[in-house]
Amino acid sequence: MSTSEYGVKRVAILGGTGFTGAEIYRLLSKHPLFKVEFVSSESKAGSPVDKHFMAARHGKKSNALKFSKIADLNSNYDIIFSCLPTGVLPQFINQLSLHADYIFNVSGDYRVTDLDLLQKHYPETLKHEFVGSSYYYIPEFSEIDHQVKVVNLPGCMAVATIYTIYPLLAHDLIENRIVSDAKTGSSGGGKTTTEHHAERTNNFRAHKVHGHRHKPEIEFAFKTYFQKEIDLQFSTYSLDLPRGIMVTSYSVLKEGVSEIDVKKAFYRTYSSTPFIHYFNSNTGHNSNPMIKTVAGTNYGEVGVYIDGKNCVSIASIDNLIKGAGGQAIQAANLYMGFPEETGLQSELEGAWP
Amino acid sequence: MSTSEYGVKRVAILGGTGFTGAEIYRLLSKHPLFKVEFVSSESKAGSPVDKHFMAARHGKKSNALKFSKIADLNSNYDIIFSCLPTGVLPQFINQLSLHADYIFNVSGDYRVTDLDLLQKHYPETLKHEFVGSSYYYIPEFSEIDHQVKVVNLPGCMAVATIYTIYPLLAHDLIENRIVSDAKTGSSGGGKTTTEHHAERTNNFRAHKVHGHRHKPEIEFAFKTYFQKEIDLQFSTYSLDLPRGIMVTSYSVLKEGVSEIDVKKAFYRTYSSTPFIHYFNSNTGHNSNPMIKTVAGTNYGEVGVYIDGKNCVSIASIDNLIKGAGGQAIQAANLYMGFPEETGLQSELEGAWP
Amino acid sequence: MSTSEYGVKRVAILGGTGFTGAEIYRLLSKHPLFKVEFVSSESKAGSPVDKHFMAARHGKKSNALKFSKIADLNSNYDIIFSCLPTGVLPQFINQLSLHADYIFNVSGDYRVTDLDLLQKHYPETLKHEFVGSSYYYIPEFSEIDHQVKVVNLPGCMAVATIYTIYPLLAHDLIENRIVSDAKTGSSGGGKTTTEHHAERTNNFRAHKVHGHRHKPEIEFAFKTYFQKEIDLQFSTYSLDLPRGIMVTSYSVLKEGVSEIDVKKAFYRTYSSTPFIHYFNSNTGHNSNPMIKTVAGTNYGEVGVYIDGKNCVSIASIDNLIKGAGGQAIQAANLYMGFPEETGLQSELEGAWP
Amino acid sequence: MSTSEYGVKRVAILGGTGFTGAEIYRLLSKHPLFKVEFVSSESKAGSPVDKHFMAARHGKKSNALKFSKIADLNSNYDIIFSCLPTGVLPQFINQLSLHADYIFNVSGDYRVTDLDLLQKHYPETLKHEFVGSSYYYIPEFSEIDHQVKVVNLPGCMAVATIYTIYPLLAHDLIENRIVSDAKTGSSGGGKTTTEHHAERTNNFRAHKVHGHRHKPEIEFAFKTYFQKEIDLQFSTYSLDLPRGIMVTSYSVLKEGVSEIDVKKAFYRTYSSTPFIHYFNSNTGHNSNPMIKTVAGTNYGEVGVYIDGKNCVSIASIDNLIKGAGGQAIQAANLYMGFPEETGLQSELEGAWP
Amino acid sequence: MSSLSCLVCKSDFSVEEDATTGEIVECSSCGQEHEVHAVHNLITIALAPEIEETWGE
Amino acid sequence: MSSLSCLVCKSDFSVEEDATTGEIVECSSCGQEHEVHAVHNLITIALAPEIEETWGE
Ligand SMILES: NC(=O)c1ccc[n+]([C@@H]2O[C@H](COP(=O)([O-])OP(=O)(O)OC[C@H]3O[C@@H](n4cnc5c(N)ncnc54)[C@H](OP(=O)(O)O)[C@@H]3O)[C@@H](O)[C@H]2O)c1
Ligand SMILES: NC(=O)c1ccc[n+]([C@@H]2O[C@H](COP(=O)([O-])OP(=O)(O)OC[C@H]3O[C@@H](n4cnc5c(N)ncnc54)[C@H](OP(=O)(O)O)[C@@H]3O)[C@@H](O)[C@H]2O)c1
Ligand SMILES: NC(=O)c1ccc[n+]([C@@H]2O[C@H](COP(=O)([O-])OP(=O)(O)OC[C@H]3O[C@@H](n4cnc5c(N)ncnc54)[C@H](OP(=O)(O)O)[C@@H]3O)[C@@H](O)[C@H]2O)c1
Ligand SMILES: NC(=O)c1ccc[n+]([C@@H]2O[C@H](COP(=O)([O-])OP(=O)(O)OC[C@H]3O[C@@H](n4cnc5c(N)ncnc54)[C@H](OP(=O)(O)O)[C@@H]3O)[C@@H](O)[C@H]2O)c1
Ligand SMILES: [Zn+2]
Ligand SMILES: [Zn+2]
Repeated sequence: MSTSEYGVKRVAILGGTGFTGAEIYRLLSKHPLFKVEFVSSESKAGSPVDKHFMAARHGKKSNALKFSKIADLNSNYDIIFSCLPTGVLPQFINQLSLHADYIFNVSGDYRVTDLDLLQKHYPETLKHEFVGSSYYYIPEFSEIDHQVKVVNLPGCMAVATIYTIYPLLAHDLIENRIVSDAKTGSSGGGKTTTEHHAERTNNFRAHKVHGHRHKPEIEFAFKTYFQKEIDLQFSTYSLDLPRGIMVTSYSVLKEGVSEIDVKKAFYRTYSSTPFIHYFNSNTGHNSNPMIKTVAGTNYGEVGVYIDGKNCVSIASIDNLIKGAGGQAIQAANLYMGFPEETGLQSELEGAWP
Repeated sequence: MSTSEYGVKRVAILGGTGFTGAEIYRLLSKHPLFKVEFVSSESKAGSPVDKHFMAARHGKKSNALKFSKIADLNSNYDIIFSCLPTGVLPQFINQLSLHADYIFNVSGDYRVTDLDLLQKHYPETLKHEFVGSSYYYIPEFSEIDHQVKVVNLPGCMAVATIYTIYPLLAHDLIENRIVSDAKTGSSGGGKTTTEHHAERTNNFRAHKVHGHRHKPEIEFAFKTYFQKEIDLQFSTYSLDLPRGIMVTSYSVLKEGVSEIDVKKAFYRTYSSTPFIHYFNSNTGHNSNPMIKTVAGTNYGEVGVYIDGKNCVSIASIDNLIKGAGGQAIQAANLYMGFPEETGLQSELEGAWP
Repeated sequence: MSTSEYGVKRVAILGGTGFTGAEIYRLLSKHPLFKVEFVSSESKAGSPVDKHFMAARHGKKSNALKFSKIADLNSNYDIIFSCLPTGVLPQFINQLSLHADYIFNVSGDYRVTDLDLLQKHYPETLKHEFVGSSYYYIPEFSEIDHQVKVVNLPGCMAVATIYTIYPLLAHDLIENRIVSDAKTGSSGGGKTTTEHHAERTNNFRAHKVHGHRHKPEIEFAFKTYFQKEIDLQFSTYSLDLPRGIMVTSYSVLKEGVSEIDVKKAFYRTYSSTPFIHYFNSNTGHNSNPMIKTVAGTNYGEVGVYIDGKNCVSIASIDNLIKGAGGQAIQAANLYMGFPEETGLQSELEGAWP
Repeated sequence: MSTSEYGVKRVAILGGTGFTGAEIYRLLSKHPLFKVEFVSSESKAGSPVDKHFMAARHGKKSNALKFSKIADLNSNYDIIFSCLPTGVLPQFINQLSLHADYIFNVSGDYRVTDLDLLQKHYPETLKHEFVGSSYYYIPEFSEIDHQVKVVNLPGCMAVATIYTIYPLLAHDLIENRIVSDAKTGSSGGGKTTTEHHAERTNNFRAHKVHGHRHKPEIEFAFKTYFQKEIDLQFSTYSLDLPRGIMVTSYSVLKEGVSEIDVKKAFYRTYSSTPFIHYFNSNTGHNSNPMIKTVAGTNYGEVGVYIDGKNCVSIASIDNLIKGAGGQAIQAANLYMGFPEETGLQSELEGAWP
Repeated sequence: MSSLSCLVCKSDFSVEEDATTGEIVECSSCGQEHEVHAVHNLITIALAPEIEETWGE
Repeated sequence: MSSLSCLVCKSDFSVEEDATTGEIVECSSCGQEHEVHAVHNLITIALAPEIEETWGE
C-alpha cells in the first residue's frame, strides 16, 4: 500500500504503561502514518518509553521519548489515544480537548449517556463535567461523525457480544430474549489485577454472573444507536489464558425465519468487514470461532449455528487488540481517511499450533 | 468410620487402562470394602496392572494382578464396573450378567431407552439385544432399585447440567426454556483423543454447538424420571484443562417466584448431599463454583444467582470422578448399603492455589 | 493407625493467610494429633479463619477460631509453625520462645549461621538478636535434637537440590563440581508476588541465574551438617505452573565409580524414606520424576541417570507441601514421636491425568 | 524493501501437512519472492491445500493448489523445502535432486556424516544411498556453498544450544566441559505425538536425560565445522507449552578470562545477526531470554551471565520457526541472494503479555 | 462475468469469466462456498467439498 | 563522528555527529549501552541508566 499520499499525524497516548496503551504504542511503532510523540505515565514519568516495552525487545530502542505526566501535555496533537482506567480521563478531558482534534478513548467513561446508568455504573465519570461532544463508535457498524471530540470505543466483551447479535437484530430475525455467556483471558483486567497466577491458572470460574458494566452498555448501544430493545442476560467467566474473549449468544428465531435467512444476514453483515470474519461452513470444530487464532491480531471470528428455532452465535476477539488498542487504531484510520487496515495487518499472523 | 461390620465385596473393572477405569482402580485401592480382582484390557492383557498406573507411583506395587481380556472373565463378582467406550459393553452384556450381581456402567449405552433416540444417538448399542434390566441412576436424586442388573451412571456433562436445574424443575420455579453452556477439560474424550496438546493448549473453542448426545440424555432424564418436559439448548466448549466441567444454565423464573424461593429450593436439595455443595453466599468470585476446587475430588459445587426474573445456575465437577468413576463408586456404596462416602473422602482435598 | 496412644498437641500458626500457612492449616484440619488453636494474620485479625480458606470449601466451617495478630499470642502452645516472610520472625522470636516448646520455621531466617552469609543474604534477620538455639533440619537426613527451640526447615529449591545430590556426596561418588538447574511454579513467591498472570502464563524464563539465596544455603548445609565442600552453580527458572519444583543436578562420577554404585547409593538412601521415592527403573518418560504426580502431596520423586562418567540426578516436590508446610508437619511428627506419615497421607493421591 | 530487482523462485514443500511444513507454507504465503507450487502429503493428496491451514483462516483461500504425493513431483523447482520425518527423504532424494537446484532440509537425515554416528542414530538414513552432496548450514555461522544440493538445517534444540556456546568456543573462553539443559514445547515432536493433552498439561518432566540425537549433532557440528572437541552433557525436558525452546548451557571460564571478555565475544557474534539478539543488560528478569517473546517469530534471544568462573549462557527460540521452517527460509534467502530478512519480519511481533 | 445460481439459497451471483477451475467462489447472498468447475470456457459450479477443514491436525 | 571510550571495556567507538540527546549508543566492542549527553555540540556519554526494564509490568 502506498501511504505517501497521506500526511503523517502526530499522536499522544495516555496510560502508556498499561496493557492497552502498550499495545497501541507497539502497533503504532509499525504504523506508517501515526507518529507517537507523547506517552503518559504517572509512575514512570521521566523514564525512556522504549525501556518499558517488550515490543521493543527485538527492535531498535531509543532513549529520546520519555514518559510524561498527563498534566504536562501542552503541545497540540492530531490525535490522543486515551487508555486510562475508567474515571481518570474525565479529570483531564476539558484541558486535553484543547490539545487534540480527536480523542480516541478505550475506557468506559462516556459509552453510555443515560444519567441513571451513569449514576449506577460510572459514578466517577459524573464527578467531572465534560463540555465537549462524545460518541460511541464501532468501526463495523457506526457512521463517522467528524463533529465529535471524543470517539469512544466499545467495551471488549460488549463488542464481542454485539458482533454475535448485530446481524440477527438488524435483520429482525430473533425474539428479543438473548443469553450471552462471555469468557475472558486475564489481561482483561489491566496490569493491576491482584489475582495471583497460581490461583488463576488451571482453573475456570464464574467472574460476574450478574452486574457486569458491559450489559447496560450493550443494551444502551442497541437502544440508542440501533433502536432495538433487548432482554439480555449477560454473564462473564475467567479463562486461564493471557488474552482473548469468546462470547456465545443464545437466542430463538422468530416464527418463519430459516437457517438460510440467518446465514444470509451474517454473510451480508461481514462480507466486507476486513477484520471480522464470518465462518459459514461448519465442518469440524476447527471451523468454529476460537481464541487461539485471533489472539495477537485485530481479527474477530464469527459463527452462527441453527438447530430448529435455536440460534447460537459465537464471536472471538483479542481483548487488547480488537477489543481495545487495535480497535482504536482502526477507528482512527477511518476518521483520518486512511485505509482501514493500515498498520493492523500481520505478516506472521496465523501461526498454528 | 468403622467398616468392620460390612463384608468386603469382590470387584471387576472393565476398561481398566482407560481414564475412567484407572480412576476407579485408583480410588478402590484405598476403599476398605471393595476388592478389585479382575481388570480388563484388550491391549495390555497379561501385563501387571500396577505397572500401568501413575496412581501406584507412590504406593506399594504388586505384580500379582494382571490385565485380562473381557472374554476371559468367568469367575463371579459382586460388582462389575464397566468403563468401556460406548458400544462395547453391549457385545458382552448378556454373558457378563451371569457373573455379577450388579454392573455399574459409566458408558452411554443404556442411558436412554427410547427407540428413536437410541437409533439416532446409539446405533451401536442397538446392534446387540440385552435381555436384562437396566436403570438410570443419579445418587442424589434416584431411588435404589435392587431388581436391576445394570446401573447406568449419567453422562458427565449431563449430570453437571442436571445439578444446575433439578432444584428449579423439582420445585417448578422456571419456565421450561433452558440454555445450558457446558465447558469441559480434555480428559473428557478418553485416552484416544487425537487433538494434539499444542493445538488444545492456550485455546478456548466451541466443541459441539448442537448435537451433543448429552442433550437427549438430559431431556430424557427429566421426562422419564422426573416427568418434566424441557426445551433445552445445550452447547459444549473445550477448555485447556486436563479435567473438570462447568455448566451454566440460564432460565427465567416463573411469574411470582422470588430469589428466596430459588435459594430455598437449592438449599433443600443439597443440604444433605455429601458430595454436592450448594454455595449460598456470594461474596467475591471465590465463593462461586469453579473447576480448580473440584478437580481431583468427588465433590460438586453448585451456585444460583438471581437478577429479577433471570436465573443463572452453575455447577462444577471433575468429569473423571464425580462425572464417572467416583459417581459409580458412590452408587455402588449406596447399593451395597455402605456409607455413601466410603473411599471417596480426600484427606488432602482442597489444596490451594 | 491407632493414634489413641498419643496425646494431642496444641498448635499455633503464624502467617496463616499465606500460601504455606494455609497449607499447614489445611493439612492439620485432618491431622488427628495436632489441634490448631491460634492462627496469625495482621491483615485479617478478627475475621473467622475458616472463611478465608478454600480448603474449608467442602468441609464443615466454624466461626469459632478467628485470626489474631502475632503480638496477641500469649497462651502457651506445644508447637508454633512459623510461615512468615523472611525477616519477620526475628522481630518476635524472643517473646514467642516463651510460649512454645518448639517453633517449626519455614522461612529462611536461621538456615545459615555464618555471619558473612547472614550479612549478605539475610540482613533483616541480623537486625534482631535471638538468644535461643536454632537448628537446620531435613527430616530424611538430620538427627532430632530435642534441645533446640527453633527447628528450621530447608528452602524449597534447596531441599529438592539436596535430594538430588545427598546420596552422591554421602557416598563420595562425584567430583565436587555440581550444576543445579531448578524450575519452580508461581506459588513459590508467596501470595504477594506481583507478576501478572497474563505475563507468567504461556512462558518459560530464567528467574535468578546467579545470586539465589538457596545456593549459599545448600553449600552451607553440606559444609556444616555433612562436612562436604561443593562447587555449586545454581540457577532458577520460572514455570507456568501453580506449584511444584523440579531440580536437575549435573555432576561427574569419580574415577572408578560405576552406574551400579550410584544406583545402590540412591536406593539405600531412599529405601525407607516414606515420602521420597527413588525410581530406579527407567522405562519410558513416565518413570522419570515429574511435577504433576507430586503436586498436592508431600511426596518427592528422585531419579538418577548415568551415561559414562556423566551423572544426572533429578528430584521433584510440591514447593508448598514437601517444600514447606508438609515438611514442617513431617518434622513435627518426628519431634513429637508420632508416626512420620501422620496426617500426610493422601487417600486420593495419584489422580492421573 | 524493494524486491522488484529479484526474480521470483518456484518452490515445492514436502510434508506440507506437518507442523514445520505448515509453517513454511504460511510464511511463504507472505513472502514476495518464493511462490509455492507444489505441496506434498500422502494422507491428503488431492485435497485443497488452503482448506488444511489455520493460517488461511483470515486470508483468501483458493482450491487451486492441491496436495500431491511426493512420487508425483515431476516438474522442476528452484527450491524444495523438505519437512519429512527423519528417514523419509532418503527414500526419494536421488529422484528429487533432479528436479530442484537446492533442497533445504529440516529433518535430521544428513546432519551428521560420520558413519558410526549414522549407524547409531540414523539407521533409516543409511538404508538409501544418496549420490549427491550435502551440507550442514547455520545461517549465522556457516559459509554459503553453492555447490551442494542438499542444505541441512540444524536440529531445533541443537541450534539453540549452539547459539549459547558458539561465542564461547569461537573465542576460546571456556573449559571444554559443557552442561546443556534444554526445555521444549509440545510441537517439537510433530503432529503425530501420542502424548495426551491431559497428561502433558500442568506438568513438567524429563524427556530424554541421555541419548537425545541432538547431542551427537552438536558435538559433530563443533568438531567438523568449527574444529572444537567438546565434552557435552545434554538433557531434554518437556514444557506445557505449544512452542518454544530454551537451552541453558553451563560452563567454566578458562583461567584469566573476564566477564568483559565474554560479553565482548557475545556482542561481536550477534551484533549483526538480524534474528539472534544478544541481551547484554541484565536488569530484572524481563531482560533475560524467555520463550514468550520469541514464540511465533524467527527471533532468538541470547544472554550470558558470569559469576566468578561460572558462565551461564541461555538461548530461546521458536522450535517451528527459528528452529525449523523460518530457519530454512532464512537460509534460502541467503542462498538466493535475497535480503536475509525477506518474508520473516513480523509487523505485529512483540505482543505482550 | 458468468451468472450462476446459489445451490443453497438460490440467489443469483456472478463469477469472473477468468475464474479458474478449483477456485472457491462465495454466493454473494449467503456466503456458501462453491468450487468452480470450468468446462470448455463455460463455468459451472458445485458446492465446495464439505471436507473437514483439518487445519494442522 | 565523535570518538568515545567505552565506560566499561575502555574500547574506543564512534558516534554519529548528529546523535541526539537521550539516544542509546552501544559500545561496538562489548555492547554496553550508553546514553548520549550532547553539550554545546560536544557529545559526551553516560552509562545508560540501569533502570529495570519493566516491560509491561
Ligand atoms: N484490558 C483490556 O482488555 C481492555 C479492553 C478494552 C478496554 N479497556 C479499558 O482500557 C483502559 C485501560 O485498561 P488497561 O487494561 O490498559 O489498564 P492498565 O493496564 O491498568 O493501565 C492503566 C494505565 O493508566 C495509567 N493510570 C492509572 N491510574 C491513573 C491515574 N489516576 N492518573 C493517570 N494515569 C493513570 C497507568 O499509568 P501508570 O501506572 O504508569 O502511572 C497505566 O498506564 C481501561 O479504561 C479499561 O477499561 C481495557
Ligand atoms: N472420560 C470421561 O470424562 C468420561 C466421563 C463419563 C463417562 N465416560 C464414559 O466412560 C467410558 C470410558 O471412557 P474413558 O474416557 O475411560 O475411555 P478410554 O480412556 O478411551 O478407555 C477405554 C477403555 O476401554 C477399553 N476398550 C476400548 N475398546 C475396547 C473394545 N473394543 N473391547 C474391549 N475393550 C475396549 C480400553 O482398553 P485397551 O485400550 O487397554 O484395550 C480402555 O481400557 C466411555 O463410555 C465414556 O463415554 C467418560
Ligand atoms: N511459597 C513457598 O513455596 C515457600 C516454600 C518454602 C518456604 N517458604 C517460606 O515460607 C514463608 C512464607 O511464605 P509464603 O509463600 O506462605 O508467603 P505469603 O503467601 O506471602 O504469606 C505471608 C504470611 O505472613 C504474614 N505477614 C507478612 N508480613 C508480615 C509482617 N510484617 N508481620 C506479621 N505477619 C506478616 C501474612 O499475613 P497477612 O498478610 O494476612 O497480614 C501472611 O499470612 C517465607 O519465609 C518463605 O520464604 C515459602
Ligand atoms: N517439530 C519441530 O519442532 C521440528 C524442528 C526442527 C526439525 N524438525 C524436523 O522436521 C521434520 C518434520 O517435522 P514435523 O514436526 O513437521 O513432523 P509432522 O508434523 O509429523 O509432519 C510430517 C510430514 O511428513 C509427511 N510424511 C510422514 N510420513 C511420510 C512418509 N512415509 N512419506 C511421505 N510423507 C510422509 C506427513 O504427511 P501426511 O501425514 O500428510 O501424509 C507430514 O506432512 C522432521 O524430520 C523433524 O525432525 C521438526
Ligand atoms: Zn447462497
Ligand atoms: Zn565496551
